[in-house]
Amino acid sequence: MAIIISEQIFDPWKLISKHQQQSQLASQFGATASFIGSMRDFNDDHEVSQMVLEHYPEMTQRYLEKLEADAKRQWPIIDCLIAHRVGHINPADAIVVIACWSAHRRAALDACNWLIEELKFKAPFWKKETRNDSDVWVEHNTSG
Amino acid sequence: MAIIISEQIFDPWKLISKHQQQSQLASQFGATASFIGSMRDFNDDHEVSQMVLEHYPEMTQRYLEKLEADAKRQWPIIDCLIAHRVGHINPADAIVVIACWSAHRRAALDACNWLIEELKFKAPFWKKETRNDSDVWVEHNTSG
Amino acid sequence: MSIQVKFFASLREQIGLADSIIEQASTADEVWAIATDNAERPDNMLVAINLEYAKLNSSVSDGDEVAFFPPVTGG
Amino acid sequence: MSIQVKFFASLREQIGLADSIIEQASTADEVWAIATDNAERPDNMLVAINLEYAKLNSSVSDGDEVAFFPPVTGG
Repeated sequence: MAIIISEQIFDPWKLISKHQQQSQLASQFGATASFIGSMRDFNDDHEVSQMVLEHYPEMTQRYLEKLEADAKRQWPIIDCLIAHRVGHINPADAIVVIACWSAHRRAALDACNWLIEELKFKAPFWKKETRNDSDVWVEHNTSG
Repeated sequence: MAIIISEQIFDPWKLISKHQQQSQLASQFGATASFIGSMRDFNDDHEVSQMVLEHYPEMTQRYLEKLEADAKRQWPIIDCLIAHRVGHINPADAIVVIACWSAHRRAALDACNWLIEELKFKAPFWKKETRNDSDVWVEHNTSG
Repeated sequence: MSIQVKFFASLREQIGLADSIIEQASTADEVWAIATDNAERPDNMLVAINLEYAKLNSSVSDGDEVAFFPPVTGG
Repeated sequence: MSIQVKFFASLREQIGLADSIIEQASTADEVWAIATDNAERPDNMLVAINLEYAKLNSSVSDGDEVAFFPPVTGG
């Protein structure tokens, strides 16, 4: 179980791969489900050239830990990784990474799905997009 | 859209990462959902030391292409990758990789979920496990 | 008339045959009967004609490829 | 009594204040009124007390940290 909050750009696939290697749980899990949210260069019909992600550091860490613990109570997951960028973000950068490992597929898939929904609607992060020359706070997430 | 059927071991994360780089769609997609099925060293309370995956080559290729086309009809996915191992497989090896890319999360998550269920119950692959010294055909997949 | 017949996995081992060619049949069920010398049909057996899932009573034509196999277990 | 107050994102910019300390309040709503000099409360504003989601009428105690922020948009 790990939480990573990073101001630096990361390669989501390397992050998951590295976590999996370090956990040394290979051959115990039969299923890995992951979700990666990344920055598009347009949103709601606006071009977006960059983005700043603000957060509430102490609460973020605590909230993501709570999400992992809640997921582990609801599904038999063996391991879980949540990573989130903060600070300055450019188009194509990964913003969020969620990965869940379990013996059988249903637990990993359902936990991953639940975690991204919970994170998007409750974890204290806020996006400010640069559209043309103006900076605009994103008012709400897309419903899906 | 790609189908990979491989007798060679592959690193699932590198496979997805490489496909994503080659597709040059970064900054168009905001969501990537993936599922990886890998070989455990036990199944139904038996230790499993290795496995052989047989398939029906011409039908497999065609069936997986049909799955990708069906997924693309049902959800607005931008890209999709399905990779599957055949032949001799060892514990901890990745067996199946599914990755879906879309603008928003729901399409990628739902398509990925649908694809793994369809693949498991309809694509013509068969597992034969080596349990202790005997080779046993797996009779059915787990329901989840 | 020529029909290519294939068997896979546990069914291939039970029948003791991977491939066969038969000369005459009107349905997949008849293909089975002729190719296997009337072996018992497993309850959960699956059938494909020309790489598409079909039924035992589906009709077959000259040049078709008919495959019989057990429930799939990939992924 | 001392209560640490924080504002985030668009709310921080509207209020023009990131942090504040107030000396007396019994509910989060009162913390808001005192810290913002009775600024209007946005309809969809969220409140956290000591890093946990709370309500505007939740009571606050000495040493608490009370945060106000708009709907979250991470992920």
